[in-house]
Amino acid sequence: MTGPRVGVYVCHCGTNIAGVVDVAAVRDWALERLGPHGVVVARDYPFMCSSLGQELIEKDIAELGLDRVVVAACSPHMHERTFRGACGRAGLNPYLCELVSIREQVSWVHTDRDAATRKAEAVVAGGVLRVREQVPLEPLRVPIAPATLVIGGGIAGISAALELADAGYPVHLVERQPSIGGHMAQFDKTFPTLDCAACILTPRMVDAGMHPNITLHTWSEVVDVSGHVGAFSVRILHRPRYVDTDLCTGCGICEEKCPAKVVDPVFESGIGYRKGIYRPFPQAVPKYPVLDPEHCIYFERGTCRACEKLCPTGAIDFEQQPEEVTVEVGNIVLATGFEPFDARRVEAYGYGRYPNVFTSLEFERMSNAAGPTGGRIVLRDGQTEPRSVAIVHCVGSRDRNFNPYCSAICCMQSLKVAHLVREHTEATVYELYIDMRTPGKGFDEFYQRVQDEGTHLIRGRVAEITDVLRLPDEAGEDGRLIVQVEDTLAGRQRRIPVDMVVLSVGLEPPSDAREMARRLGITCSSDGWVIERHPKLDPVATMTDGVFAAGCALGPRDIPSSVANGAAAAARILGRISQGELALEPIRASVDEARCSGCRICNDLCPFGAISFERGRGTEVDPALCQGCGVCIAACPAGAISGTGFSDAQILAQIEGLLFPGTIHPEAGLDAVVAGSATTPEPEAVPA
Amino acid sequence: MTAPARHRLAIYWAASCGGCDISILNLHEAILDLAERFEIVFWPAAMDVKYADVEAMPDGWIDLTLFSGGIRTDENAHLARLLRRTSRILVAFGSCATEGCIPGLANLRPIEDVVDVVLGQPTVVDADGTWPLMRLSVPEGELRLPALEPTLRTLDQVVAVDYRVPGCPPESERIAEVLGRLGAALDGREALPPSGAVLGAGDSTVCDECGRARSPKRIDRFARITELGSIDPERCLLEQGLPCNGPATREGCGAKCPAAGAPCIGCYGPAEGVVDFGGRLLSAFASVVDADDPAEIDRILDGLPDPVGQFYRFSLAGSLLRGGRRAAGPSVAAGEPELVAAGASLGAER
Amino acid sequence: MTATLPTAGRTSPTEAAVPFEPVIIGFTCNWCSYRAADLAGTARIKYPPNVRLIRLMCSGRLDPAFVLKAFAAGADAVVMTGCWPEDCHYRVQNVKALRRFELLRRVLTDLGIEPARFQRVYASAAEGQQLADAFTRIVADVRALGPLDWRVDLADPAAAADEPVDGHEPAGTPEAPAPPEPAAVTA
Amino acid sequence: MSAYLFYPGCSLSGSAKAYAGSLAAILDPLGIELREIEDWNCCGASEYLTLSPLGGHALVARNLALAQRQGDGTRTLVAPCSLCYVNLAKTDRYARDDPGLGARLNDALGAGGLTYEPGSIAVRHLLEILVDDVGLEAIAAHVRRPLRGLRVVPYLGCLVTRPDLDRRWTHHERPRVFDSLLAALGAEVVDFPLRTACCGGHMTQISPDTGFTLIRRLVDAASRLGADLMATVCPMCQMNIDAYQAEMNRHFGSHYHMPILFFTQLIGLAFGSPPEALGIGTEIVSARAALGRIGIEVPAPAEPEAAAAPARRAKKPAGLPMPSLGDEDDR
Repeated sequence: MTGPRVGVYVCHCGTNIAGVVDVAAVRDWALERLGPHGVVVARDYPFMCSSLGQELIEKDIAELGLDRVVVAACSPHMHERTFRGACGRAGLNPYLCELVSIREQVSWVHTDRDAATRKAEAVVAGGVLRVREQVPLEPLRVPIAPATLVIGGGIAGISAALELADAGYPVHLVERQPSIGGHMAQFDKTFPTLDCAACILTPRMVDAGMHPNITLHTWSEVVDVSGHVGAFSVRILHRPRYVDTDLCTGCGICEEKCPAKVVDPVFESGIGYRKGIYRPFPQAVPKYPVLDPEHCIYFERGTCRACEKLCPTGAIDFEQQPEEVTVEVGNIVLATGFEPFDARRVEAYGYGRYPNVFTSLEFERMSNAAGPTGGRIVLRDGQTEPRSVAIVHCVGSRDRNFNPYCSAICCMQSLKVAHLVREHTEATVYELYIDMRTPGKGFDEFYQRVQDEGTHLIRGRVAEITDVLRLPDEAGEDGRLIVQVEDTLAGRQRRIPVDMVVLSVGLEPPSDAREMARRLGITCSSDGWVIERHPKLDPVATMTDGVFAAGCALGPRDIPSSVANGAAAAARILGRISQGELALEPIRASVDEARCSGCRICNDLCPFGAISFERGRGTEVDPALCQGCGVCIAACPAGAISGTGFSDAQILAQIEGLLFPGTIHPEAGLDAVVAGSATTPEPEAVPA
Repeated sequence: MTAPARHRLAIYWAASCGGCDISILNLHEAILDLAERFEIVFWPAAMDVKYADVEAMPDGWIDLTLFSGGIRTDENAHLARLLRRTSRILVAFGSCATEGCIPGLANLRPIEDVVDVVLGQPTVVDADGTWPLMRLSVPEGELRLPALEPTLRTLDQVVAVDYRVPGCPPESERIAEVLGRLGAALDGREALPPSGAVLGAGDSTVCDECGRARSPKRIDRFARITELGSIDPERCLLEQGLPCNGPATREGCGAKCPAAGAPCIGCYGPAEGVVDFGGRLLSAFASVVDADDPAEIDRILDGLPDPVGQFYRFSLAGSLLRGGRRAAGPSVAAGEPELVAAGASLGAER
Repeated sequence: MTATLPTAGRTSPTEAAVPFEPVIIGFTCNWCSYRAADLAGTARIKYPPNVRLIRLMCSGRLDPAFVLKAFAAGADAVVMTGCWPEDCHYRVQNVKALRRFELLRRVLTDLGIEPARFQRVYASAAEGQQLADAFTRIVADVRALGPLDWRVDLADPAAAADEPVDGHEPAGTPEAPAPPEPAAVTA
Repeated sequence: MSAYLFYPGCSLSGSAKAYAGSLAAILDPLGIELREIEDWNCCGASEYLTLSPLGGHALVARNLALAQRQGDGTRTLVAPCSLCYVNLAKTDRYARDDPGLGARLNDALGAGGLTYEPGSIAVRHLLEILVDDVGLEAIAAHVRRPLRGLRVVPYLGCLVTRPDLDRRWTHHERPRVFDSLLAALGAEVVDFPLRTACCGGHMTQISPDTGFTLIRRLVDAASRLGADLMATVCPMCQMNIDAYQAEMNRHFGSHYHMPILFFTQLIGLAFGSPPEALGIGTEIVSARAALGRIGIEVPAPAEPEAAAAPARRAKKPAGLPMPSLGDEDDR
């Protein structure tokens, strides 16, 4: 009679594991105590993931006839593939290899050497007992649809879409605003080169708009995503534009003649106006305007229809209804970007109360030649040029009251603001910063340049912006904004009277980011940014296969990074589409027909619709739809549903292993009680 | 070799109500076939054979033993070991022997509490506080009452068991089927069933035999049968709010209870391969509770006032935990040294 | 004879001077809490070594039998961890886990297992610190409760039997499941 | 009638007698019953906790323990003084967060036969009771003599919204709810940027120049905004601005005259109580002229009138659109 032959390999990971866990002890323990459970060889090695480490396993499989392998090293999310690959090369079914974590879950989180070693032994025992119950598996192969969905038409989304489309594959680009372009379209200059944002962005927008492989869905929302990698089905809602795009030529007469003028909180950041029917900006792609029914005189009062009367092609259609389309795609790129931090939340800075406190986005529009002031830097009165300007960094960022993270782009943006103020006005400029973060190509040189231009750099977190005088006779304060700050380099409090304050607001995830993440089955950090599959090695993939992310959806980043992300996501997808099919982890549920009684407990439990029931035929799980969560397995009262990769037998065995005699406390006690027990109590190192 | 005309059969009852024996008698005329095919060498419920006679039997002398009842006393344990030694095939027969059944519910409490309820608080007038006399010397020698063990164990927790026949009691027609099959195997006409097999029942659950119509499950309340105005004769009882254990209970009884409008109480034990009947059933029930927020879930679960009774009525002693915590610790009986046998409880005997 | 009841006079002879270190089995979700545990490691956040983790694909995979098994095999407590409600990788499956948790907890309570021995913790993939904090708290809770002492050798009923079974030839066909004695030691 | 445990604190029988008197006058109409903790002691003011944390917390914990023992069917303890409120809340919170501290405090309390279970008493400021439990609508319903035309500065001081140990406030720098309360009385509420700014605390004793500078900042800002008087919820703030205003004027050679009243006094006035029953007239910087302007006669010795308030601010000129502030009622 032969049982499984298991090899155990304990990795030192340099000192990462061996510094805390006594790896030799774990090795010896495994051979001695787990020998009766099939362990025929146990080794330790400095770096199991090295080619030499892998060869060790391959050699043992060949020479010792191993048919199960347990590697005790790092997290399976790190190297499971590596070791499965090694087993595969040696002719062992890769799924008969179990990687158990004694690094992330033992050596890196514990300090007591004895206790950590004991736990590592238990973890190894869990792996050995579990892998004994594992059966050979084959990856599932599914076809992959060639089209890709890109959500978000900012620079990251546009970049991803163009890369995919240029390679010859169809793309659906969804944007909720009337035009693609995103925040970049609002900017005047880009740091540190001071290129004109529009000059570099609009050609890409036009390319995307004209590309035969790109279908634009602007003024639209993704309302539902179902299916799985290779075969997602996506419902997109087209909100009514009230403009027939087949007829509209984009001439702009409607916008010109529309009598309704409203503050534009989106594109103009609330500092300028738009019409009731409008294109957010002249270079908008697509060129068609949208009619905003909330600010349309006809929709409000029932009369007007000026646009309709004056449209030369009769393109205005007040009867237009929302429309839903469904597209089938193989992969998804999430590029939903950011929203600026709401500066009103920092009450001490008085945004919303003091007219001459602006946000950096307001400033972007103000300095933009196409913006509401035609590029003039003026106070809220629309006339007066400021004689002094304070730029406050880290508004809403690096602040435990708001967002703990650094918004990454604001230091450079603030320096750009300082430069633009100096360029356009005679004003004295103060930069009030905590730390100056300029770690990009040409960034620090730009910082130097702004210093040389005479900007006053004051290191200190601004406490307050006020118009209240501390002393009535204090010079120069009356009628101005006073910036109260501790100048940490000079070591004193300062009150700096200025005419204008620009708040460098941080970046936040869009308010509906979590909802979108849920729709896609991906996870966000507590801050709301999408979590990468691996922050360093897989920075544009998400936890859900087939869903990628790019740009600020992943966290604050600048334009070059967003463009690179978009291209990287596209490259990942192109690699898969070109294969034609995908190999998926074979973690699936299946029903044993003989044991299913048709009780129908499971029928409503699958959110992916993988479970079907037909009288006479019984219950079935569709492996193409099954995502492997295992809810139905645990729910089946007859035990008729089983799951590959995470079977009851495997998990029960692992529990037993994790509580292996000798690794838990009551062992000594219980053995003492049971007279004549065959087991000799292990001399136990009790964790401190 | 020639097959003996009649195989030797023993039928024993340990901690059992005798219902299993009655179910055998309920074979009616078929009992004559039994008598024809088997020579009954030991059946305390029906005939007089002394333990000494059994003790004198050679190893494996009995061809087949049907052992009903759980192991409650040292006498039960002794007979279990004795019959294991003397039997070729030992069958755990009925719910008590396979999973503890109703007597197993005593494992919720320490045995001292059980003794106190039975003897300390008698339901008859007992002014003197009568207590069993554990030993009595008579001219023929010393008489001794069996001592209680700290917990009730199933047969396979004490000795190795070849086959299990579930049911409280096993249905007579299924008994006939089991005896027929094992008889044929003993004759050499058929192969023995695989070791450890469950006989006299199917692999699926009661729902397979139940004629009621079923829909996808969503439970918004659990009710007692008395709380329902009327019961739809066609529709699944669980869907009507009755906590019916049928979905998790092994098929074999013919779904008699649900057919009569009473929810299945689970006497046939878990389906094939299920590790813990109660855990599995509670998982199934909870999975289809139609609520997402904890307060509402709580409200619905309040409809199951005695979850342990619901899920472990028959299977507690045979479950993963084998009983409640107060009965679980290592026990050294105090007070009456002989009434309760010293020794560990639950799984301590390793 | 007086009716002195055989009262429970149980004392554990194990009440030795060894400080009690609970062992806790934690079930994790592959997408959130397992990654949170990885993150705790990567960030070198410390928590007591008493918690041993099992990875499931979803907390909805958690079969109550796993919890019962853990207690029976010697765990002092069990922690079910998973995605925050609304944040389930499988959309809504953690809710099924929640329903089972609530019912299983009632059963365990009736079996005499304190609620603190079966807890649930939410942790997103980013919440390594929160997960470590929760483990630290739970270890302290359980340490205060003391050992559960519920080791039952269930995997192997034959091994629990008090009669050596090796001598007994099992009835039945040879291809039948072998008696669950530890597999033969090879080479 | 809602009953609360009540910790008056020392000021209410000293410098803030007017607070105590006016509070007593409005309890009935508001449907509030305050049950004073028997044998309460000093809260330690601002010094003791800094000098001796354990001693300071023990001193406060005795009051919490007394409140817990007294019970009276409620677990809410109301403090009218902002400093008392923060000290009581702080000890409870710290003892909750640090069981070690809780145990040490109970050791100390044990000596006096007392015990306190952290978290068993909810400490709240009087203002919170009025706006949360009584509610602005109920207060407005009792107004008989609206304070129409009276320009009032809502001055909360630093401690009511900070550190906000139990996270009951959403806006800590610029809360609006005190404005809403004064508006419910009919007063014209000045948008006061310094509503949670420092009154100087004990600085007048330690560093008079600093203390007077802080007092002057408040009084000057209130005067510039054309306020008739300031309203406060804190005895310390009231004392600094009222009792030290003259000294501050001497220090700077200035001539401010900015009366400050407790909010309970203004509520009482609006409810129609006679000014003298509310302790009005006992303030040092007289509110007589200010109240006289809206027709409330305060029978008290006349005081030389201060210069008229400066002209009100001019309207903002039109220009670029302003962001809206939103949620004005949100606290």
